[in-house]
Amino acid sequence: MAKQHDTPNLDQLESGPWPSFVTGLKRLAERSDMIGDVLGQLEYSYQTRKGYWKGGTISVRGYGGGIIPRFSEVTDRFPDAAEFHTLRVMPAPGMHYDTGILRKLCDIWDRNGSGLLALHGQSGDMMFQGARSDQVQQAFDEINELGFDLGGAGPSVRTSMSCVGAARCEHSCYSEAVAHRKVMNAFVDDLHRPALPYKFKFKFSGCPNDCMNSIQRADMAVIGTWRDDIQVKQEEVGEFIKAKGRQYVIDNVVARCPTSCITLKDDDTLDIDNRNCVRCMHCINVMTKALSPGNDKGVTILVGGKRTLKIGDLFGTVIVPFKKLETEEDYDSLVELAGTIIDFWAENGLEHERCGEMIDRIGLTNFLEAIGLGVDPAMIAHPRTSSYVRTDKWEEEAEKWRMRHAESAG
Amino acid sequence: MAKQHDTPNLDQLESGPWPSFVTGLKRLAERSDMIGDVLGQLEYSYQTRKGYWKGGTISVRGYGGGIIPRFSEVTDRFPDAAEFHTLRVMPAPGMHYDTGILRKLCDIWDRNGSGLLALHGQSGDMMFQGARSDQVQQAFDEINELGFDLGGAGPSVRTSMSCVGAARCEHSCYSEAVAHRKVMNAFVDDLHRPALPYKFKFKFSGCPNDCMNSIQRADMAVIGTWRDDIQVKQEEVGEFIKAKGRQYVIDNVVARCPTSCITLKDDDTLDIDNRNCVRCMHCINVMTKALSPGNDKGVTILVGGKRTLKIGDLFGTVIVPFKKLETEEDYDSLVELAGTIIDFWAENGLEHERCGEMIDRIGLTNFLEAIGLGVDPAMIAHPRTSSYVRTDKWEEEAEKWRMRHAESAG
Amino acid sequence: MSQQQLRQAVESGVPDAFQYMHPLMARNYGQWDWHDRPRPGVLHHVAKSGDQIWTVRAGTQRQMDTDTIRKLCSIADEFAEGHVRFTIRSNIEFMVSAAEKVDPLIGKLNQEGFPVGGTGNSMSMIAHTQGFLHCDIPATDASGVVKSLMDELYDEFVNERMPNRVRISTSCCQINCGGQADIAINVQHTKPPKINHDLVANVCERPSVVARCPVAAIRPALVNGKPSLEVDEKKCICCGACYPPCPPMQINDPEHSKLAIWIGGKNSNARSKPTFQKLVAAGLPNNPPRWPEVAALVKKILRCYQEDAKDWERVGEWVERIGWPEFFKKTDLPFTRFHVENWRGGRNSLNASTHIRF
Amino acid sequence: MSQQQLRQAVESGVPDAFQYMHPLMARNYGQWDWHDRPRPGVLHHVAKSGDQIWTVRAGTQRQMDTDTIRKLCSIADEFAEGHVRFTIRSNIEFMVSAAEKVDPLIGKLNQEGFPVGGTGNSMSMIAHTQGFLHCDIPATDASGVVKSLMDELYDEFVNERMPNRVRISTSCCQINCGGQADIAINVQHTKPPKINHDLVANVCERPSVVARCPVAAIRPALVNGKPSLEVDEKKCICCGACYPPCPPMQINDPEHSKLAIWIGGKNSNARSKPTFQKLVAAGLPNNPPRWPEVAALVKKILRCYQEDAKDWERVGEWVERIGWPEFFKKTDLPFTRFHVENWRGGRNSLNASTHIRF
Ligand code: SRM
Ligand code: SRM
Ligand code: SRM
Ligand code: SRM
Ligand code: SF4
Ligand code: SF4
Ligand code: SF4
Ligand code: SF4
Ligand code: SF4
Ligand code: SF4
Ligand code: SF4
Ligand code: SF4
Repeated sequence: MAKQHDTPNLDQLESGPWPSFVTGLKRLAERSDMIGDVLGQLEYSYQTRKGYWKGGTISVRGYGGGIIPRFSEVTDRFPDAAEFHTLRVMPAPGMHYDTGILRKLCDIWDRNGSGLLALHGQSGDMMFQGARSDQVQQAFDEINELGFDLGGAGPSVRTSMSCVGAARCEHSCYSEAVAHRKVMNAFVDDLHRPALPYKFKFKFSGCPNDCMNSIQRADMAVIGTWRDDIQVKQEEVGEFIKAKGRQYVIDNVVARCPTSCITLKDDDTLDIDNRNCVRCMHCINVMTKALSPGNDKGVTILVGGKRTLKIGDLFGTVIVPFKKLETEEDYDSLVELAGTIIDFWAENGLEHERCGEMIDRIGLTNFLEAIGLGVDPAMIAHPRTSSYVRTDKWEEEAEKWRMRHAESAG
Repeated sequence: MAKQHDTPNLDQLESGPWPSFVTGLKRLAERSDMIGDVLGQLEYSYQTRKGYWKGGTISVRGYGGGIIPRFSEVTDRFPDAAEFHTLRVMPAPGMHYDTGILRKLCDIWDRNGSGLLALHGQSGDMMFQGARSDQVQQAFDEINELGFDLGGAGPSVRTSMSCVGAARCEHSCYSEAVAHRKVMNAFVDDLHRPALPYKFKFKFSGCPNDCMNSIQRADMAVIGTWRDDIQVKQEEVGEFIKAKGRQYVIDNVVARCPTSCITLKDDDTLDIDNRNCVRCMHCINVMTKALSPGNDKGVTILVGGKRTLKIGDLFGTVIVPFKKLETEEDYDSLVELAGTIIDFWAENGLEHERCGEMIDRIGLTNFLEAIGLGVDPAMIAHPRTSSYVRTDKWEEEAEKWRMRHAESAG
Repeated sequence: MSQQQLRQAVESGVPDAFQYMHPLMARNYGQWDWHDRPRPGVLHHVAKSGDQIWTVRAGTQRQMDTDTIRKLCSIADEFAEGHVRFTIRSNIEFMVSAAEKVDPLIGKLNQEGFPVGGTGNSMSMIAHTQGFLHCDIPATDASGVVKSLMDELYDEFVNERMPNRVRISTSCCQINCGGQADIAINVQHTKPPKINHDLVANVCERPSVVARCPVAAIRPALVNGKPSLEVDEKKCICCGACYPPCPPMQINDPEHSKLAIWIGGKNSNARSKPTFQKLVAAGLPNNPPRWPEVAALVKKILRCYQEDAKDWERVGEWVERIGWPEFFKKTDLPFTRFHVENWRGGRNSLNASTHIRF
Repeated sequence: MSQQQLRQAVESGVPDAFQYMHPLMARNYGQWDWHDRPRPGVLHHVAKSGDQIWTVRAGTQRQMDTDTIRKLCSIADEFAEGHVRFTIRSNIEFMVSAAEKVDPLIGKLNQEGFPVGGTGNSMSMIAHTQGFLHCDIPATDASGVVKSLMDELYDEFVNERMPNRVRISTSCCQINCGGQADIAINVQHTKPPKINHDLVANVCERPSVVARCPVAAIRPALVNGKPSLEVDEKKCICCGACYPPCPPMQINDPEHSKLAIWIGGKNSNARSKPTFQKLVAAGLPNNPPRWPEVAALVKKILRCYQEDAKDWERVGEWVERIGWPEFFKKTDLPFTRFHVENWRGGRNSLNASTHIRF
């Protein structure tokens, strides 16, 4: 019953120590003709060094996105690969599973698809790869019954990712899992019915190590940080020095601090000039037991990160230097901010223009003004160097700053 | 005889400890009606906060530039300020004078002008300020007889500057005075007869301290440097430590090296990882007696520096990482390079487009190719981050590099 | 269709994480104190409560058949308390509540062919994309490239012997779904798209294709009397951005779609600010099934980094310290005009100083 | 005209420096070994030959009447071996061959009203431009601004008590003949040019004016039937670049041409690479004859720098170390939208990291 093609190129990818996807595909091919022909087409791609899929439009009832449709361009050779769609399904924040739920998902997929499952896509989806058009709805329905929902595709809010964070990481500065879910679930409509200028991605990292690469890959990055002093356990500093030596601490901690604000004193204690600390995490990373983020925790929010198209890669840029994220109101205001940003971009972004590209086009300050945020020196690396600026309203703007400062002081 | 206006504003500038230009002008006004009215006009400017000069065209026989013509717009009030032109005259490199020559220049200027002399302009000219149109030629002739020549104005090669350098400074890495004169005097035609797209400035600094601000103010900056090791007199290091203490050396030398390549050893000697030294000069600046530039001296050449108009301030950018400047041939090839650059720019620059703006427009690599220089990683801070580049000719270009390296190795 | 089939989707969005979390993690949520790494592939976290958890990280092929996933589930049930999680790099993590459980778990994983590693200063799994297997625009494969490289670099996954973590990404077209990375292997097309004029009229919305081109090289045109597109081949930078919205703009080419290597991308804020990766080599052949030229160069760069960088220095930080001229010397890579940025703002990357190493 | 008057210029170019150089300098040309600064305003250089030379640096008003210059010559003849040189900052330097000659020379200079200083970690003379005295486009004066500020900052010229040298520049219009500096005081217009349409037709070459505008805000237009120009006032950034080629584009305004303060320009390569100066304050009134608002702010910034910077830190290096938020806090300056770069490449100056000081 297994559909077999000669796959001399792919066969070579079965050797070697790393787990082989080819072996898995061959196993599936024994029961799935679709995968048999997909393997054949893949081998053909290897030989001709060209791809043979084309897109199309497929979705489930009520939704516009979430499925990546694939139709083969070489059905004459590989008729059973004619349709090979992917369902993008959002896992729980932090990609936690128990084996029960994983097995149930596998069962559904064996019944209603190819049995090929990618864990996970670069945006964080479970990717159920290989459904015919007539399988898609049923597969979705069963997955949905388990409490999972489709992720994003097309010009929509996209699937989000959050780091393991508070679940296991001592660096975590907020509840990534809660923020992730609260924010995303406030935008299910924008997620399922693509109607935005282009994609919009949230990513949540618990601390500036940014294990989710959010600065470069998220339209809105929420990154944990703190405002007060690094917590130092001086006894543990002593222990660390006993184990590793002073020189190790000097070379790997003191000398590596980007603002040179940490020093090792003669009595083997660490001294940190916290006003100068930029919360880079490095010293904490090295001395996990002795040092920890401060107690007054919260998040920094950056917008506009993305990859290459069309004006070149963009980093996110700070728009909220610090925000507490503890109470319901805190979460609500985070959702509100995200909504304001998406709304403004939805109205002002050009077709296929990411939020960061729009900001680049209209200018950060106009964007901030539009979404109702005041400027702050924490948003810049340094003030302008170009004198080409019109400063008619200098006094007015200066007054805004003074007012905001009087408020926050008062 | 003295022409007097009330100058209540200017009078206030006669008090205070700094030498007052007003006092000087008033002194001149006693014998020069022109200066009398210029003072009046200046006071008027102070009162109305507006300037009242306009330009025009004046030159000396055979030349097109070198004079900045000024005609008053308020001759009704200040008729004797009607004409107030400036002769730009190039001093010797390093702005050396003996009192004899200075006095002669003063005498000429008292006879043929206002007696107001600015030493020096920001481009390095002696500025003889205040000649009527009918005085200009005679003043020039007499100055020229003394061996001085007009500097630049208009779209031409401009007056150059070189630091005191080898004449008094131990950091000097080449003969600034000689290079300055050789280069400039190869372009007298381009200096005196404005026919270039815009101005072109050379500046010569003997070392990376760049006392001539050449990186930001010269279309072509010639800056001394060295290729071998910093010269260290360890005895003097010892003396320095004796005088200032170890901590001083650690805080002010070791900790300030931009590449952390200098260390103080336990035996009070300094150790420099010269391959990592970027010739920033700092350690040498601090320890003038113990440290000096290496012996294998030469220059780094940067092009394209300038101020604001029209695309914003530009730094010069390295186009020749290192060049010896010792033999006649070395100087000749420097002049030749300058000529090639000016010729290419003269043909390809737009009207009022500085060389650096042209490079920004056409791209550094096209410029380098046009003037016959190969690319080198020393010309960049880091390689490209944008994938928007067409690399058809990769192998060909790689081959160029390999050939150049085989040559320089062989 | 029956009523039952017309089920309405429950727009449940993202599920709650706590229901699937290992109970020890849920119990100590937000209360972790410190961690260390007892051996490569194993993390040991201690909570303020005194609770401890050991995590064993194993590599997977990401694109898995359900049997492989079930096998992982069985391992989890037998050796690891029935919970797993996945990392951003498609590694699977098993959490156990006692140190003694670690070794048997590792033994089992290895026996079943799952490498344990990817933690700390190792080279973790390569960020994986779709390629020939599923995408509609790839110039090369993803799964095969990843498998080949991970085979070659296996030892760097199971050991922690790099100066700091090494993150590699690949992207199978110039859209670059793979992220910025310490080392990125990206497609670089070298010829303008060949236009299949017969198809343009039918499948492409011309204005939106025109709008996609970053250098405005595309014009609407009439070809053989039919509406089509025209590319100014001198302007075209061969980025392939026109291909996704208009497949008749055939950019992929077995010969001329090359691979390029970029280094020094960094996402974390540790020590230095995040940085974009920089081009170091291009023109590498797209050579399935094992892309030997790419693998050789990646290994060479890694070797230089390993030998020369200081502890905690990421690839980009290392090169910043030694200087780019030295990098090209050490790796013996040619430096060409293509290395010099000519995209917008490019002048910021020129050397506007005399800081030079000789 | 007589034959004699029709003298042909001798295109002698730059004269030879050695003829005017102090003989000790000429003799030891290129052979200097080290130097120190015995006191503010005095440099002591020692040649490899053992020869020594003392340099006394004095401030001048730059725009001097010949009598002042002759006075300086007399001082040089009587106290300083008949040679002088000038620095890039219009200071005069007297060189003497013996230590004993230094004090009398200083005494004489002080007596004649020339301050001795400007060396080492002092604040040297301000880079001087033309202003109302001679230029055709100034919005403010130069000589007066310089004189006022040097009066205020006199003590910083004659003492060496700054962390490192301080270089100040002023520019009397937005063309900025004054260079990049530790502190720069520049004109910043705030209203688009008012066009004197009657004059445009006669005096301006319209295409070249149009071409000068950095934001393409100028269009040729017919006004009252005569060829003139039109400015798109929404686009115009009030840079004044159109004014020099076309004086009817009246940009200068007693009220709306304001002053702005920029800090952190650095030309030297010492330690850090050269940097451009950054805007810190604008909207300051153009207030002759002594510009008190400007002087007060410059002093405030200098005071903060003096108190807080480490030895050898230039103004810009100091701020980089403490961070810009701290700078605005310390100086109590408002931070506004205008501080955020919006010129080309501006995104390079945004904070693309979580590196923040709280
Ligand atoms: C599946 C996935 C790669 C993977 O194997 O993991 C993927 C695959 C595709 N990406 Fe992606 N992108 C995937 C994550 C990313 C990421 C990473 C991320 O999200 O963190 C990026 C970079 C971050 C960003 O958003 O900029 C990314 C940047 C792009 C872009 C360029 C966007 C840009 O503004 O530059 C495109 C092009 C577009 O959208 O027009 C694109 C488009 C595509 C398309 C839809 C190509 C197309 O137009 O048909 C690919 C579908 C492949 C397929 O057949 O399934 N993909 N793509 C990832 C999504 C899986 C998931 O849902 O979990
Ligand atoms: C006199 C002087 C200022 C001073 O008092 O020292 C000066 C004065 C003028 N400069 Fe300048 N510049 C002077 C040095 C500079 C410098 C500094 C330098 O050379 O190192 C610069 C910055 C460096 C540079 O070249 O970019 C400078 C950048 C400009 C510019 C802008 C050039 C640009 O590309 O951005 C202009 C505008 C222009 O040329 O169109 C300009 C134009 C002018 C004009 C000619 C204005 C005009 O269009 O009428 C001024 C004539 C004033 C007058 O009445 O004498 N001046 N100008 C300096 C020349 C004296 C001398 O010959 O020694
Ligand atoms: C599990 C994971 C998060 C998740 O929810 O999936 C994770 C988990 C941890 N990261 Fe991470 N990081 C994870 C991806 C990342 C990424 C993203 C990536 O790999 O693409 C980054 C950014 C990389 C970059 O800059 O491009 C990242 C940058 C860091 C850093 C900063 C390293 C640096 O010096 O630049 C640390 C700090 C450290 O190593 O001590 C860190 C530290 C950690 C710690 C030690 C945090 C903790 O205390 O638990 C965790 C164990 C790390 C280890 O492997 O030894 N994590 N970490 C991700 C594992 C990926 C994998 O399977 O390899
Ligand atoms: C005389 C002069 C050159 C000339 O031919 O005119 C000169 C002379 C010296 N400079 Fe300079 N510099 C002179 C203008 C400059 C400038 C340009 C400027 O002032 O606009 C700079 C660049 C400033 C900038 O970065 O914007 C300059 C940056 C330096 C530096 C680097 C300082 C730093 O740390 O950034 C040094 C090194 C040092 O201070 O030891 C230096 C060092 C020196 C030394 C010590 C060199 C030596 O061994 O003789 C000379 C005495 C300096 C002193 O004043 O203590 N010189 N020096 C200039 C005096 C100007 C004045 O009257 O104030
Ligand atoms: S981003 Fe920070 S909090 Fe989250 S897993 Fe990484 S190190 Fe932990
Ligand atoms: S977190 Fe970073 S900046 Fe702060 S003290 Fe530690 S190493 Fe320094
Ligand atoms: S640039 Fe260098 S050589 Fe020239 S005077 Fe300054 S310190 Fe001396
Ligand atoms: S010259 Fe600069 S880079 Fe070189 S050793 Fe001295 S301080 Fe370091
Ligand atoms: S990088 Fe390109 S080819 Fe690869 S998955 Fe992303 S869009 Fe498809
Ligand atoms: S490949 Fe890129 S540059 Fe060329 S036409 Fe297409 S979109 Fe434009
Ligand atoms: S800055 Fe402007 S006003 Fe002042 S001298 Fe230069 S061109 Fe003239
Ligand atoms: S002031 Fe500047 S921006 Fe405005 S019209 Fe004139 S040149 Fe253009």
